[in-house]
Amino acid sequence: MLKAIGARSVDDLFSPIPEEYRLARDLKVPRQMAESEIVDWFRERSRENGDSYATFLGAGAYYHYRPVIIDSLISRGEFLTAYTPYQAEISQGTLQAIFEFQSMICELTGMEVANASMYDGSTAAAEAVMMAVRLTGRRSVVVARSLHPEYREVLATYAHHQNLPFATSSFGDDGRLNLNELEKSITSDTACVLIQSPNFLGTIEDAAAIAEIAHKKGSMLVVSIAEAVSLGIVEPPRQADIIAMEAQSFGVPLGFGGPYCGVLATREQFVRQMPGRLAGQTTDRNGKRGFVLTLATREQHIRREKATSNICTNQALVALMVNIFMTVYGKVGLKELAKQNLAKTAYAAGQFARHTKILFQGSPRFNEFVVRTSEDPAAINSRLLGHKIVGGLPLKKFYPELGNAALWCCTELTTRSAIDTAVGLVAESERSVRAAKEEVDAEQVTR
Amino acid sequence: MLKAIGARSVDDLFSPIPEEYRLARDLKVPRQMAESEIVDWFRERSRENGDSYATFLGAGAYYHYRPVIIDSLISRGEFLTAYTPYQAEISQGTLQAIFEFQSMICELTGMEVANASMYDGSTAAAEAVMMAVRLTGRRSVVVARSLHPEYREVLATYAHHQNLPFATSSFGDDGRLNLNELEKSITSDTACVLIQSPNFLGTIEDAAAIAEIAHKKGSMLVVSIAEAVSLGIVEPPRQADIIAMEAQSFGVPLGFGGPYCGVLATREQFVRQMPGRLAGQTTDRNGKRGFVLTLATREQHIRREKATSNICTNQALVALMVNIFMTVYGKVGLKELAKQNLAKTAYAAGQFARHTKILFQGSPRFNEFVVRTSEDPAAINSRLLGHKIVGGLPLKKFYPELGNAALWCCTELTTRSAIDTAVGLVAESERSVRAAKEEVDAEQVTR
Amino acid sequence: MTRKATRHVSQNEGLIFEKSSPGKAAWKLPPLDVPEVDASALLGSAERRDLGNMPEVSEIEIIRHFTRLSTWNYAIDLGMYPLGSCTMKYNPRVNELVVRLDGLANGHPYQPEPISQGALRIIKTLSDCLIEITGMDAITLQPAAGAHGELTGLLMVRAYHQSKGAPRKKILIPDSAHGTNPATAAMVGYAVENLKSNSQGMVDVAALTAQMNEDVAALMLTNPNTLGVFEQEIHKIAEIMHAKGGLLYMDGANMNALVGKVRPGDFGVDVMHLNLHKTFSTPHGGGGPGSGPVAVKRALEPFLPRPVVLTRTDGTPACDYDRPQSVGRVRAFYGNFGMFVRALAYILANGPDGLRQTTEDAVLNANYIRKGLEGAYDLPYSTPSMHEVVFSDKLQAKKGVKTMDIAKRLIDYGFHPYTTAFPLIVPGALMIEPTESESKEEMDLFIEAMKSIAEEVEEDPQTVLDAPHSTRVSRLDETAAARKPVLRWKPQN
Amino acid sequence: MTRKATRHVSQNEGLIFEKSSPGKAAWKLPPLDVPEVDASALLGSAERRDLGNMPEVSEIEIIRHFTRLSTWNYAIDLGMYPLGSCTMKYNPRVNELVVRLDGLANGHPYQPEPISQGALRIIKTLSDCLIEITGMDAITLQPAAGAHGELTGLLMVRAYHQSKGAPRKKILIPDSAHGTNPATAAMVGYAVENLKSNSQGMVDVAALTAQMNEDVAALMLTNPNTLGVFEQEIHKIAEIMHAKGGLLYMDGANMNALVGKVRPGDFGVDVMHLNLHKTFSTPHGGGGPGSGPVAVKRALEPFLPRPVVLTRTDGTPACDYDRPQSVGRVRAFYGNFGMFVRALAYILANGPDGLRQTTEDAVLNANYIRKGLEGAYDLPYSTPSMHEVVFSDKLQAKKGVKTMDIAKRLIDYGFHPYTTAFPLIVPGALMIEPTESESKEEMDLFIEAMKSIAEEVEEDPQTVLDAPHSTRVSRLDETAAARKPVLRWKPQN
Ligand SMILES: Cc1ncc(COP(=O)(O)O)c(C=O)c1O
Ligand SMILES: Cc1ncc(COP(=O)(O)O)c(C=O)c1O
Repeated sequence: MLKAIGARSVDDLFSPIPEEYRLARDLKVPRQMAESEIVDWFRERSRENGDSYATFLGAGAYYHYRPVIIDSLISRGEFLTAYTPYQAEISQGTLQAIFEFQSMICELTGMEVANASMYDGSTAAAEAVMMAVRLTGRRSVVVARSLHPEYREVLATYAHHQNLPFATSSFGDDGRLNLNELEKSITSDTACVLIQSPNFLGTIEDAAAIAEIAHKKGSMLVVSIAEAVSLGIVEPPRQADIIAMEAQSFGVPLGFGGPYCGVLATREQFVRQMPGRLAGQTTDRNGKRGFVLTLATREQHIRREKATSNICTNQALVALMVNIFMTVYGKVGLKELAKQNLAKTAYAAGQFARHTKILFQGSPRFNEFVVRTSEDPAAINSRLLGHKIVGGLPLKKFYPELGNAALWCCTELTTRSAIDTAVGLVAESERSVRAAKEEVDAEQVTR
Repeated sequence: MLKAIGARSVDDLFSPIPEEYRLARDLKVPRQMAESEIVDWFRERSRENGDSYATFLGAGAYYHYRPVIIDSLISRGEFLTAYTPYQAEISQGTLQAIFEFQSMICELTGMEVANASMYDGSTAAAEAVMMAVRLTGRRSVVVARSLHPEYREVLATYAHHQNLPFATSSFGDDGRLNLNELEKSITSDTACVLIQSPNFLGTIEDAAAIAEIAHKKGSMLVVSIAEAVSLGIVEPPRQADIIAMEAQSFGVPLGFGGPYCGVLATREQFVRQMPGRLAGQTTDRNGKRGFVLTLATREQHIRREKATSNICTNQALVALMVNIFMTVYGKVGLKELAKQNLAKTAYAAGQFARHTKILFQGSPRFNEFVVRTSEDPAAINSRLLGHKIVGGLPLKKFYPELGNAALWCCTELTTRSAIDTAVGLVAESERSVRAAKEEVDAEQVTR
Repeated sequence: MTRKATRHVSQNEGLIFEKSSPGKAAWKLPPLDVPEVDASALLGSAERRDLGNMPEVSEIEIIRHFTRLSTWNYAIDLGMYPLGSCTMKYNPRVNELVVRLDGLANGHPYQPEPISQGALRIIKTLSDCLIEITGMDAITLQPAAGAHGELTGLLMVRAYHQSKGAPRKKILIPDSAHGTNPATAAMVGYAVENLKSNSQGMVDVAALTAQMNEDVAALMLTNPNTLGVFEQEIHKIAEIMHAKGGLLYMDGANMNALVGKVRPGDFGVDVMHLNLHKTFSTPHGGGGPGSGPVAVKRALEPFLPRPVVLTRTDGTPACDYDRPQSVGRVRAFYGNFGMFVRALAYILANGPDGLRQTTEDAVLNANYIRKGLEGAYDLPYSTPSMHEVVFSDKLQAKKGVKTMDIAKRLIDYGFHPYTTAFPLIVPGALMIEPTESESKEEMDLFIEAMKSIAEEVEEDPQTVLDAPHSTRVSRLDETAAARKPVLRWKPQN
Repeated sequence: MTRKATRHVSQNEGLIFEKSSPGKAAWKLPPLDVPEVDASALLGSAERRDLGNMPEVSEIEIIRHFTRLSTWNYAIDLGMYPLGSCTMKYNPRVNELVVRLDGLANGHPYQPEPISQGALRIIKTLSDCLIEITGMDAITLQPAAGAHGELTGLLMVRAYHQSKGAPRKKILIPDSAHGTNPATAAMVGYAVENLKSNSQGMVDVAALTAQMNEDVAALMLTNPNTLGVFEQEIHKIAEIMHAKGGLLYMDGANMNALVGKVRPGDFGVDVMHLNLHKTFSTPHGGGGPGSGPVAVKRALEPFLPRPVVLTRTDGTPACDYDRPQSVGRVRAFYGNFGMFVRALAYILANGPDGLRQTTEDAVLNANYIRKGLEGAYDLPYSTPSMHEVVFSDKLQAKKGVKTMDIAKRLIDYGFHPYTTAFPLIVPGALMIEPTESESKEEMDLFIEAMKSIAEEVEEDPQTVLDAPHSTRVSRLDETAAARKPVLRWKPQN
């Protein structure tokens, strides 16, 4: 081949690079490994990574069962190793799948249009806010404090550099957004109110009431949904203007936090301000139905600095996982699945309540709840770890005002025996704190 | 659908079955399980099954590295869920793959034709003997005692009911077939001599010499090859008339003994007596190259009781694994792979030899060798098990005359540290036996 | 032409040897952790120096090679695969997952029993399930496929008779039987005697009575038979056999019509095989592997191949080698264990209700197709169908169109053809088995296609005779292939 | 017509909604081990009662649905995919295996650090490798794709300038840049100023000198640029930027031309992103997911997104959240971790020698194609090519044939087209990147196809204008799709 090109050596081909920058040594990366060594190396890492623990963690990343056919299907090279379907005639598989994905997301969220995916739930929420800013021409945001704290951080990053002021709206004793406070914080420059439901504390918000308040003030309502399985049994926020979802719960592995699948859904009238790819139906020259990427004038490759977003590569293959998951469970299965989550959670919350305090009892919840213990939950968790159980997420870091609180999550995969073990250890913790306290009290009495 | 058929109920459709036989109860099988439960159930079984032990077992089932792409490719539904390629126009994928498989087996064995697969090495050997019987018109067999004992059992089963007498030919101190004895045992009614090389004890036979003896007496030579990887560095028995292989070593999981991949290879002149499917090259109506199953007049679906065998379903998908493995390693890789096996085995045998006796030292071997210890190897093995190591196969059951012997196998996956641990334990065993003996001796002296 | 299929661009691909060139490689070995060795010194004249024309290609070339090849195949995953007698049902993907779990995939057949409990329990559980499903008393899972099961079964028949004095001489086999039945009988040293079917396509009981005598070791019966017809006089048949000391062997290829509804053990069968790759959903894989367990009544139990897996008094499973009357081994190790895992996963996924439902759906589907095609194609036997239906090409043959032509045309309509090769009692057979896996939608498309072809035969038979038209190769010359066999690639020079 | 492809039968398939009917199901849940609950009682008005038109289908229908759909796609696994700027290289299958290992696939991002050591070590090892490969000082793996990396990088640029007093106002971007560059600048609140290329397709250094001033925060440069040309005056460019306190941002989309041969950190780059889904072999998956790590020089390190993974004194990896100058988070959790695993597996499979070889092969292949097509297609810039080559349709446009027409015709020849959408400085661009994965054989077929099309344009342009001819759908009407968007299925009634 060198001869065909007319080069003497491969180094000739690199002559455009100024000599002084060319690397004259080997890169200092690990030596070349055989496939068997690579597998062994990662097996070792896998073992170091809490293989085979039962988990009560949720908080934006949910452990649900993943039907086997998801990986069987997405592993087909025709899906796995294809690029973005710009050449429609040899990409109809991907395109029809996206179209179905968009359609199902619409069915589930009650929205009219949905895009092909965003990076994740956090960036989807931030992009939704930017979209509301463009749609309303207003330049500030009210954000629920019960929105996932990391989503809030991401929004802050995006907003800060765009000089987008944002106010935080707090939650009440029932875990729901404080509506009075909310109403007051919305100004004539508020582009949108951004809430999460079920929110980070597991509570289902009254989206209708919030929408009414927001709309009354000419502001939009953006709802973030981080636990997609809730849509099987929880009424979607149909009154929202934009829904920013994290669809990880639908068949996407926890995978230490990614890749996940963000999605935006909205009303038809807002579609031209929605970022992200869209598949649309059309016909070929013989009138046969087919699908193409469409409304590209929203996108960076056409509009450059005037695009709705800079997003290009999205989460296509993960969206395909989500798609297959939704197809597997479908109309009936999703409801039954959600119901099992509800039942497990109700049982767990009930058991915990016998020994300690469950916060935000007043409102409906889906599969997460906050337990307040006398002892630091981190300490309880490290004892649970010995039982190969990962306890609920300590909230001190995010909500110091809640004290010794932790966010527990149950899904259809949580076994009763894991719940009972966890409850047992929490109960023990409570007993020993109480005993210690009584001892102190007793001492004080004797003194 | 019932209405379309004109039946009132599904039970109507079962009315041809006499009422008294119809089952009026549920089958007593476990209740229907969800997919997640099935996975859990088998995970449990997997854990009970020696997950993550290092192994020194070979003896007809070898632990080699399986390149990842094997499973990626055979998992494609187009291969996995296709039937036998009788409809050639929509089965060219399977057919071309078989044709390539046959071709590569010929390259490796030095034979002229190979079939699409047999059940396994043991049945392939038995079928090869039947084939020799048909080809020679003779009706007895001489079988090497160093043929895999279970292969011998299978042959005995097949032969017994066909009244096919069979003599066993023993091995000498060098582990090779005793040629004098062999020569004497071949009669004018001997259809074939059946040997294995490398044989069950790990020794490579002198196939050329054996072929000469057999051919001189008008008998055929059938060679069983159970360790396919040996073909990378060990000269194939080109003088054989039929080679009956077990190709498991080529990318097929150990899988507790199956499914594996038998293959028959022979000379062109014998092909019409060879059982099993064959893919052949042909052309379509436009002269385009294509492949079809051919020479079907050998087979049961055409010839019925006059067929060469009753085989129908074979091991196609496993043959595809073997095919991919051969393609991955190819001309250079197979040799290098075999060399690593050789090196590991030489090292291990050398280490063992420092502490105990290696039998059959005189002859070349590939990746197995027999270690004789003072203590019962089963006892040593149970100590090894505590180190998560499975020791060599105790041979007492198959070759009681060898005493405390065990068959050890090393492949490219055997680590030096596993070898050193095993050698260490064997050395310890030898020492303690010696010490005990010395104690006894000493006691006897003192008395 | 059809709503089912169209044409699309398809990659060509040469033989792997044609893609090979020196220096390309798809393998890499870890560094050796022991000293290198000199192969010549170790092996002497046994050293191999050359690997002939083995290919040298890169990993992406291998991926593309086999991916491209795969796209030339039809498969269950692509559509209905109505091969009669083959039971091309859905192959659940969870089965492929569980069989690859480390402890099962890497289990060595000779590893010590204490660390083989998982595998043995799978074998035992599956055995128990299959015994319950068949209504038999004992079972071996050793045989590698249906035909191998037949061999095993007849070996046991032979051993049984031998134990009573003599092995007897003949096996009776209906003329509708699959080719493996007579081929097996011959392998076991029995003469085959044909048994005529009656006008309903069933065993002619009178003929059986006449042919049955003390020379007959067994009758090999497929039930439902290969016409998809249940042998209604099965009990009489069993009685006739037993009265003369003969045994009733059932070819269980068609168990998909019976599971959960009726048990062969209850209607007089003495020995039978199952095809896990048919009834129990293990994938056909382009021709195999399969698994052919053989279930027997108590009288035949002593003759089961060695070893038999049984439960110890402490509840753990173990292998019993001490079987003095055993016919011996029919295969090394335990059989096609990977298929056991899949079959058991299938049984667990179904449970008692699912298994029954499956059978009902399979029979319902066959009857739906029968109804849909009646009139368009000749139905040689009007006896009720179970899980499959057999038509003939009688109507089309008048135009010179044979079952194979119709089959080839069906390819253009996006379907895999039905079985054409047998049963021999139906000249020009179209043997159609939809299985329970097919939806009404897919079957309606099939019926539509078959009817459309019947019309084409009337209006334009040549189109059918020249089919397929939509495939990457047109009809291939099988005669030339057999006349001058080219069975391997060789370098051109 | 071509040796590369032909046509073959292809299954049709409706929308999943069109296959749905009540009662079909592909799911099964285990029995509940806790008491059932009354959803209405628990949820009240928040209870959802109806899931609309969500489909109901069986498992085999789902397998067939997506299998059929998949067969309508082109993919790297099927053949050369020469999309310029996209680096469609082979996606190793071992990467797909290791990412699915239980401990990695099921690791929760919030699980306690002691049981997260495996994942953190992967992050740390990959970070170290990428720092070494780029020659930079620090890195974040949080961004989810290239564009997200650009955003992160420019946020850091902004924070850097802010820390010096003011964020500045503008970003300079060459006219050859990818659309994400200006779009990103806008998102971060910067004005975009276009930078003209010179006649060689490189940055016009004189123009840069003229345009550079204290209002410019950074220059966003792709190197090699989107013509596949290495910016030979890169050092001068960096100096000009630095002299005025500006930063040099490098879009690392084309790192496949540089890895192991030259390091951006060595030639003056201050901040850059990588695309793991290009250079480091993670699969494109039909459009994503990707991963866009951002590497920076020491001066920018304080501004890295939170958290940063570092090594504790005891050698264990840990997360550092205490980053007061951080731009904040750009994504929840750690980023697209699954892509990290794959990218690291790729690096381990290559090692230092493999990485260098890969780059050399990529550049060699691009030059081979360039040589092969020179003459047949117009080469607007004759500057030496690195990993890709950009032709124009100038010669063909005379016959009314545009780059997109040639692209569509290439489909009939069995190839995926090259990139047509940019660079904007080449009207009618044909941007071709073969990557190192392609064999000479495949490239020869590509060259043959492209030359054959060039001939067709001369002799029969209509054939090219009407292409593709071999696909299951002909050219689709994108204008109609955008005019009256149908973006979801709705029930007909
Ligand atoms: C009726 C019948 N019997 C026996 C067999 C042989 O079974 P196997 O192919 O598993 O050996 C078949 C297979 O097609 C069959 O249909
Ligand atoms: C030069 C260049 N820059 C940036 C991008 C955007 O990267 P991503 O798609 O990963 O967001 C691309 C992607 O095609 C590109 O080619």
